[in-house]
Amino acid sequence: MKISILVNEGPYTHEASDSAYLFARAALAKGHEVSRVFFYHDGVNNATRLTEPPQDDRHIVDRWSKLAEEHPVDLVVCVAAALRRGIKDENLAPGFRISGLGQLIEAGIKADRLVTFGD
Amino acid sequence: MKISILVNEGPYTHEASDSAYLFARAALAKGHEVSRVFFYHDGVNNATRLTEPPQDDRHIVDRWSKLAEEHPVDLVVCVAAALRRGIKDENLAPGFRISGLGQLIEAGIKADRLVTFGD
Amino acid sequence: MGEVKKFMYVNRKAPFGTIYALESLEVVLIAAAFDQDVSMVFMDDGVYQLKKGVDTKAIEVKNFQPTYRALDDYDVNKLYVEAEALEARGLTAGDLCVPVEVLTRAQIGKLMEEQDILLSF
Amino acid sequence: MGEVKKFMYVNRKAPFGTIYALESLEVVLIAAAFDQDVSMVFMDDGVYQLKKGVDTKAIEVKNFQPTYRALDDYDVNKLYVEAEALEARGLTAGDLCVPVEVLTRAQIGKLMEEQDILLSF
Amino acid sequence: MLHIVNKSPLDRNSLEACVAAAQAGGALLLIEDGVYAATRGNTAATALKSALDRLTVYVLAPDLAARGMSDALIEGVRLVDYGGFVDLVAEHSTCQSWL
Amino acid sequence: MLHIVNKSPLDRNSLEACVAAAQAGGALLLIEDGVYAATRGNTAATALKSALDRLTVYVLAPDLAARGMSDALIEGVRLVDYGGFVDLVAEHSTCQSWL
Repeated sequence: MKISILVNEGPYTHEASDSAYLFARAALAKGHEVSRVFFYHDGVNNATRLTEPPQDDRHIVDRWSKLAEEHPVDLVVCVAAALRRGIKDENLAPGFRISGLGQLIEAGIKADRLVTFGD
Repeated sequence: MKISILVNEGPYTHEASDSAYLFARAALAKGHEVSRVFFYHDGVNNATRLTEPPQDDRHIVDRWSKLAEEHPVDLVVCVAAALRRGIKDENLAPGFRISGLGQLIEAGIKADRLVTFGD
Repeated sequence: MGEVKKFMYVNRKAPFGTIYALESLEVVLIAAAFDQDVSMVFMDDGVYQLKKGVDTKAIEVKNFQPTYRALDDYDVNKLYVEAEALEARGLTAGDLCVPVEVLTRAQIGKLMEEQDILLSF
Repeated sequence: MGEVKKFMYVNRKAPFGTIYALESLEVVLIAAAFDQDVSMVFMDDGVYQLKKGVDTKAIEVKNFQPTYRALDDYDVNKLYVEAEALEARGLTAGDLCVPVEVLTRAQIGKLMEEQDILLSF
Repeated sequence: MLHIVNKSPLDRNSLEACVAAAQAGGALLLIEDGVYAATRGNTAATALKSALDRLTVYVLAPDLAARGMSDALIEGVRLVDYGGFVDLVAEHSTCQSWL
Repeated sequence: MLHIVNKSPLDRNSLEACVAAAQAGGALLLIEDGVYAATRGNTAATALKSALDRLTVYVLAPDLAARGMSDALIEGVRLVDYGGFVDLVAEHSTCQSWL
């Protein structure tokens, strides 16, 4: 089954980002296709390559990048939400791309399921 | 009177940042000293120089920078919260500085009032 | 192409306190270009998004309420508002800036079952 | 130097769902170095921060509960918990990971009046 | 002391928590989405009215106007602008934001 | 359909809103701070029990364990892990997150 995911909150601040990641991993493990993860609202903050969490904590941004490296998961950051929050190509982490809201609607149209994680 | 302010939420996402700014302006207009604004939690996202809001909207980050230019207001971003969220010297807006949580406690000790804006 | 899905946008948050109302509206405007079946639901504090008489000058924030009135131009005209939410807030449909259909929570719950995609903000 | 103020940290949010509990604790640890009069209050969902038996392995998040047990080493030992909050959540002081003083809301409200600085998370 | 509430009373519990703890004679300032608590017909306005016996209640006018609610303010509540907010902070020795 | 609630029932209104709208026969999954609603002694657990007559209620075990609440789960509620969460999404044609 083709599943897309919408992430509305930033890393660390809200569990939404963790839940979305663990859900994506579990879906892939079950043999589903996670075609796209769309980052909106503060969710765009998941895409900054400048994040440096404490050594003993998970690295949320790297985790997403690794997911996109290992699987054909399209990590899309909403351009309008990103500009408002200071996420641009110059601080974008590997595996993410910046694009328009149309990519969210398209994900909704093409996927069998769309699951939202937010606040 | 010496007033310090704590901002716990990011720009645009939550009104806390707007409220804190308008409060700071009003306090200065009344002749009070706004000695320090401390940015914690997602509040550190107020300090990114990469923010680019739509033309017809307020520019929250520039507004803070301008406040610090016009008045001796110390804009301090918590280093631990900032590292977690990808705010570093390389994307720090003018007028802000990155420092430790001790600066918040010190603000509490030295100021006559500490007002918190958050979620 | 040609496939039409039913998209419902569920708004449960007050405007201005957080950005969800504004950014949700931006999604709906984009969605309108995709020729899908679009509807918007306003429940709980979400009904405040439509309260007319907004004046944001003193908080120096953009007033995006006119955009709700422009939705019809984008062929987004299925706007549902929760009856119980209006009542608990002392509001009626006449207090809102656009014409809406007032439904009970249970009716909204039923409509949700008919959707292909639910997006909540 | 020499001036001692009464700092109270008010925690009203559940742990793990958001970062406030963890980052609030980081403030308290730093504050301890300043030789001020420090107390922590746990109200409403904040009482969940102290619920013992935490196991975060399956959500891959750091368990910061041991830090509450270390607070005493930092001379932070005035921990107040709201009685009504415990009761509404089916909890007792025995369910918590550290010794606390249980107070009513009204008693906590009175204590607040005695503070110089209130920080809420 | 000054209590500040910024959440809608029908979405969050912060107003209720504040009123339960606040000592008689204190001040309560409603800002941001908190202003809805002082609007006519809101089911929380009844609770607020009983709080008015013990507390002086203020509403931040800029936030009320932004929400199109200026006409709906309940009686007994005082309007302040940001300057008035600053004065309230100055007049009370401490303030607690009910986040 | 599948309803997902991630907020504590004593802090926010999302569980209440969800249960009022959810049609009989649907599924409800409690995640993140939403898991507290299914713990013994929580005043919201009573409301949840009445919802159990109309809905199948699931709790995300990893979130329950993280909060030290595994022993407090009320009866009639089913535990799932993230794999079970994925299965619930796959089994229901739509899902609504009550943010």
